[in-house]
Amino acid sequence: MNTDPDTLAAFRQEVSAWLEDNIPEDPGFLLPLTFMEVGTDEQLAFLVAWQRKVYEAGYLGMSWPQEYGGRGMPKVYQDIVDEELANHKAPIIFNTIGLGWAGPLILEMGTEAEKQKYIKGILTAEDIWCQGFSEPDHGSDLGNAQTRAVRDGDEYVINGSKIWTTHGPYGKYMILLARTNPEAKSKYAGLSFFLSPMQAPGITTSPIQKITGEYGFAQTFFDDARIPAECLMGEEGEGWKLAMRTLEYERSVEGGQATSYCLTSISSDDLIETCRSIQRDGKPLLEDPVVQDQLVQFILEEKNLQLNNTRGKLPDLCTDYPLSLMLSGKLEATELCRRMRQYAVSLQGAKGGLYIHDNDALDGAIWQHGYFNNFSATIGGGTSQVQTNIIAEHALGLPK
Amino acid sequence: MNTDPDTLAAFRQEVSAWLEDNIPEDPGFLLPLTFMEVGTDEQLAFLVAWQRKVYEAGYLGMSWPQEYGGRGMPKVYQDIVDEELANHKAPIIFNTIGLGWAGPLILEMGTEAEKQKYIKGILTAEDIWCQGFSEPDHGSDLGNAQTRAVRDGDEYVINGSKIWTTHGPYGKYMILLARTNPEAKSKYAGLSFFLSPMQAPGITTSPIQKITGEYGFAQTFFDDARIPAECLMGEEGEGWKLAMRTLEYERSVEGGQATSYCLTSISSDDLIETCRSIQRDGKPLLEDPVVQDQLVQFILEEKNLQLNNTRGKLPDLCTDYPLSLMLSGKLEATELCRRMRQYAVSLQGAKGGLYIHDNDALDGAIWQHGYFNNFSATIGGGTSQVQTNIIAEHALGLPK
Amino acid sequence: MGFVRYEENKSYSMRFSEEQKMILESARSFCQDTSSIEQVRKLLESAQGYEDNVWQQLVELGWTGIAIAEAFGGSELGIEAVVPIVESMGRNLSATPFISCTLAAQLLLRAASPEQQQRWLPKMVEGQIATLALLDNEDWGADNTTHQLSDDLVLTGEKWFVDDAATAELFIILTQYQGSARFVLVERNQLSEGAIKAHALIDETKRSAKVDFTGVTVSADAVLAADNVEAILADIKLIGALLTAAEAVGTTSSCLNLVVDYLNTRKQFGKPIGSFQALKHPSVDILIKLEGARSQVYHAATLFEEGKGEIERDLEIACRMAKASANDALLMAGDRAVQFHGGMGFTYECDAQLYIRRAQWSQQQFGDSAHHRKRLAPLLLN
Amino acid sequence: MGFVRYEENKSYSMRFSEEQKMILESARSFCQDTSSIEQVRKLLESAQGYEDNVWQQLVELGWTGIAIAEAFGGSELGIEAVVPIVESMGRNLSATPFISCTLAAQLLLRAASPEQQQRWLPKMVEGQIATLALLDNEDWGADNTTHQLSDDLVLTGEKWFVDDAATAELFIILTQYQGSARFVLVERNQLSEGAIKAHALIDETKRSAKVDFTGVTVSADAVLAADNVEAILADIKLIGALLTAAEAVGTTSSCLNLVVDYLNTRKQFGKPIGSFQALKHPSVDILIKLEGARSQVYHAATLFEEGKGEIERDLEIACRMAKASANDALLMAGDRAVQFHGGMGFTYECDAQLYIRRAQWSQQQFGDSAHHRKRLAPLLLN
Repeated sequence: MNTDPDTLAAFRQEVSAWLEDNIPEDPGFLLPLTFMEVGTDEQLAFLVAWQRKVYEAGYLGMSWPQEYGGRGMPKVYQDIVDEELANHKAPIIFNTIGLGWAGPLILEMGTEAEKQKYIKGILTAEDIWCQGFSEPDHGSDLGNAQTRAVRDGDEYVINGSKIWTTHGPYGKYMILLARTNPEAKSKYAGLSFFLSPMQAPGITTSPIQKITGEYGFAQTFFDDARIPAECLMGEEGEGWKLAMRTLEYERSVEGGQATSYCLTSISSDDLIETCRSIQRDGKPLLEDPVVQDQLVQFILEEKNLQLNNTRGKLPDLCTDYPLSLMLSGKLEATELCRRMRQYAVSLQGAKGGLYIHDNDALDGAIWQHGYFNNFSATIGGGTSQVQTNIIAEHALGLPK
Repeated sequence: MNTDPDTLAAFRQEVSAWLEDNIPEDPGFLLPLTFMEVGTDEQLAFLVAWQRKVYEAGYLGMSWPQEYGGRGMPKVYQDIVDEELANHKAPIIFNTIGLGWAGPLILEMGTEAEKQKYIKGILTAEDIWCQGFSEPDHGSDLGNAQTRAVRDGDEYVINGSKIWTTHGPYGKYMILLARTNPEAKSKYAGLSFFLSPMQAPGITTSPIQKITGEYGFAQTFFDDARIPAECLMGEEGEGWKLAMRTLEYERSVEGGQATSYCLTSISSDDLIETCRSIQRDGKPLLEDPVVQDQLVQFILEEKNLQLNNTRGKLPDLCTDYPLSLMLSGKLEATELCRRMRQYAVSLQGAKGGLYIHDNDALDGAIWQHGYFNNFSATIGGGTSQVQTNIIAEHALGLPK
Repeated sequence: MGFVRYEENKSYSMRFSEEQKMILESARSFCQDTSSIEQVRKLLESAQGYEDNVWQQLVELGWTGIAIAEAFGGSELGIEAVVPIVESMGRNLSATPFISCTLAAQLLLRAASPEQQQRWLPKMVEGQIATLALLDNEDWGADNTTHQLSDDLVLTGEKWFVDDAATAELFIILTQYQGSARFVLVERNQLSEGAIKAHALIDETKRSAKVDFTGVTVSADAVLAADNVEAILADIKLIGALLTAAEAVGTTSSCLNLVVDYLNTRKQFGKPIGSFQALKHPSVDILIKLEGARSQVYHAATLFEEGKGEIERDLEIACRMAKASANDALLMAGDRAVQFHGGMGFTYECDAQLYIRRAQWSQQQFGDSAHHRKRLAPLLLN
Repeated sequence: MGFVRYEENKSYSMRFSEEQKMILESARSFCQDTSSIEQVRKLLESAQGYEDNVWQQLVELGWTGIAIAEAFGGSELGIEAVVPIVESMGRNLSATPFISCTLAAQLLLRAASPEQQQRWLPKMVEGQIATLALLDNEDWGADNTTHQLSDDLVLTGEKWFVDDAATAELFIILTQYQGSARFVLVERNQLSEGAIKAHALIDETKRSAKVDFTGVTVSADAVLAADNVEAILADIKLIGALLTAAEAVGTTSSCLNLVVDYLNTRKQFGKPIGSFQALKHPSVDILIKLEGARSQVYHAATLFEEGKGEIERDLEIACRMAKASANDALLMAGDRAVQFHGGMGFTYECDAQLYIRRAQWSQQQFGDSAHHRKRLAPLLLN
């Protein structure tokens, strides 16, 4: 497939035109900024329809093989789509656990049967996926997962509980990490990986109310739940390996994701606009030199991140600490976001005290809401404090 | 002695007038801002003369007993003198180890003979004192001191080494912590406390060049050094107790110090003046709103400290964390100083690159010099990191 | 080596009388009894945000009259006596219209004629709820109002952030009358149907509303006597800043306790997480900010007592520093409380959410930190 | 849960050619060989601050001509080829007049007539040392100069912070001539006795001087041809900022290595101190600042290549961001290096002092961080 600049430019034009015609109108309720924020049925219905529309237009899973529902095109096409989705501030493509984690894993490590069974439903949003890694008592310590899976004839019997199950109540399948052998020589070797149905008997979910007041996560309970034995992916004992591979898709931009567009970014551009619209001492806040100084610093840090991303692809410029850019991206991005959002709330004058259901709230209280939601990013997937340890130990070589 | 407000006000007047007449002129060489910075003979001679002059005027050791050379007056008189010394930015009273640590300890815990022998010389600056607590390999861990003192007839034989000996090369006496019993049941119980001469055979000092390029500290070596047995203060094994009591004088403003005026403070007032005198973009830097914002923040933090000091005397307002104000004062003050000084260097435009021997340096490069010297305060007496642990564990009750 | 001494030649007065101590102890136990965390959560969804019987008890303790002259039935103490009460309320996230009523009373004491005072203050001592309606929009830095009182005494315009409007009987409105700023009184029964629209606040323990006064006709004696409205307004904003700061100091303290308890309880990697310096040292930072803010608050309270209500330069500095310090302390405490609770911290069920929400609300009452630093600059740097 | 993606629709170009890679490798090994820490310390008290034979080797490597046109004997590469050299020098605290000479050459390339270029640039390629004399005082923000060239071509005034003046043969001076700014050339032998007074710099590896040009008469062809002096000056200051940033990035990196080595070696309380998060986490902060600054520097270098020397808005932004980032990285690294070495860190003997001193010097070359943020504001916010 052609990837010369002119062809790509024409393709970008085409996508942009399609988006202008097809991005849905404001539905009148709060749209999730990230896939983790889907908390109501109306949000879900809206996002399912939107994902399907994008898929049917040919703009999703573009680099996935045609025989399973993809388009078999070079990845650069999907990158262009993702960039244009961002440029147009399109609604998110929400089925992220499927598109970004389960899908790439199945395509890379799965059997032919698994590919046939699962891939297309991920793309069409017919099958919503959720993730079952974390457990209530072992937040930062995945290897210690205690949910048990015991083989019983053609089934596994599952007992235990998983937490932070995004899309739990809507999920058709779960990528599930469970312990098949408590006596294994290492705790890691006792883990297995399942592509588990969510509708099996004995599986229930209980929604978790978030700090924002909304829903979007669940706790999943397994109470003698029985799932078919063929749900085991790979062999027993390979769970840790498969889970780690999955997390690599999460951490890297360069995985096999069907799309990497899973959030509507709020960036320093929006912060600038916010400062233009707020009055303080009778003038737009953007004219305040102290505010300007802080905004410039945020823009600079944001640009650092973007440039680090580019530099990470030039190994000759990464010889000092070869792992540092790869390991520090999540920490920097999520912490910068947190600081920017907290700052944006502080700028709003009395309106900073308003919240999402107030019509007078600035931009629908996007900053307040975004600040709170952002904790899922500085806590989930390894807290910022744990991330910093990892960077210290693996990039700098400091002792544990 | 009268302490009614009118009497005290009149006394303050008198002191102020005396200082105006008697503060020496700028000697043309850099004067130490703290007692730890005395590094040349000319500085020493200047400061000895100044201390003696203050003593002879009756303004030093005012609350110490008359029979040993003090004035036997209420402490408030010394407080007034100290405040006026600060107001007049007088040269420091430099013999701090004697005036602030050894003196109060001897007056509180010493024998009559020790009081007779040592107190007056401390006040007159005839006897310069130094401190021998820290050792090269146990910076933050005093209890682990390894310098040995072995009783041999009427003498103790000392072997080992002490570091960060302020005034080491000029010292007549040292307060020395040494191990008399390596087999004691706890490491603390094996320590003893000596009022040791510095001129004994086998004691040598080697000056340490500081980060500033100057001298002021020494390493002290004991090589079969012999000191009279009566130099032992208290009993063998009481060293830890006496050392801890000494450190309390250091940490508290309320000790029995002959003066608490031991440094010329550089405060936010000076920082404001500096900003007034620097040009940036053709205008005084003090007019820059971003600079103003930062200066206000520094002034606020400085005031926090001062107010904390006042509040620390009102136990009804310290019920939440009774130890926190006492434990956190050093950390806050020294870290605020560091940040203020570093900031002041950054403000100077190209002049920030000049150093103390350059006639064009701003205020004799007091900020550059002060910034570097300030590390002795954030490192010495327990690094800021160790101080923070102490506060966390003792004021907040967090685990070790 | 190692100690640094700050010059102590300036006056940094702080006192705490036996009377204040008794008030503080009484307020702490009252708030503990009436505002447990379960009670706070129960009130989150209620319309008025507090319970009438708690307010009644508070009235009986004499606190609604504590800073009102004896002539009107009060105890004739000053703001220095209000501070320990508000701090205690903050500590327990106790929600009552106490701050609104205190500010309204302080305004009447400064701006109303003796007759106007005699008409309203005794009722307020007895617990009638009054509140201020100052803002036209989000800009508490603006020095004018678009609200109008016509020559024939009809009001036009809405006010934002009218705290406790849902139960207020008396509204004191900042308006423009014949070309200059004035305060005017409106009673609840003068409002038209639907005039009060509750704000959806980020802090669910607090209540505030947008109130439309358009069309209300007032009588001449509803216009407050004072014509030095800007000066009085400036005073009231400083008192408001101080009381919010005092409240925030109390809140920060209980937020820090929540964090410390969790760090001592929760284990990861086989240790209580409080043993990790990455959590321990920021907790100390919160403590240090809290202690500084608390000192500023009680220093300002002391200056109120010394000045007998007059607000001079030193007191203005103290109020602004108190508010800036308290904002920063509570913002950090709320933010870290969520983060340090890990996954739990992200849930509504975890109490950390109450604190981070309060922090966002609190910083915006009577000015955020940047605002106060900006106002402090000319006071400190010239 | 957990990943955040930034929009990537804008161009953030960065390239690193085989040629640049070779230059970087060559520069790194040259600086390692010629500027060990022992060598650096040996030079601290020397008058000229570098060794002639090292400079000679550097000339032989062709670096003095690397960004000079082939017509004058150079390699006709751009600033993008200078950056890896300067970064390597920073890494080893290598002190030579390389930056001074590079900036002087860039100025001549922009401001001198072909004849003037032909006269000077070939000599500079061969290693003759030239330097700039721009500042009248500490204020690099000022947009005018008090230095004067009279109608009869006599200079009046001194210049501050003339780097490497001790060995410079050629000085390029910013002056006022007939009411507008001009650059004028002065040769060393024109200076009067004692005209050069060395500054006592905080960074003892660097050399700079106050130079008094008063009374020097110049010939007409010593006045540089260009009359768009402000524009050229702005360009040169941006190049200066970028080169100082590149140098600071190298220095930060070796400072961080010093810290990491110590944290891995030094034990307290029975553990390597690097296992304490209170030291470990700030080390990561330094790393993150360093990585950001490094990206900014190589992005700016790439834009130089793309623009073929033209400095447009994007490149101005890149240079300023590079300098602001590099300042902050090195300042933090130097400060923490001293602190984390504990008592040792307070000694002159510990290498941390070299870095904290360099940090103070470096931030003030061509603008501190606050200065660049102030200049960035109108570029980014309008």
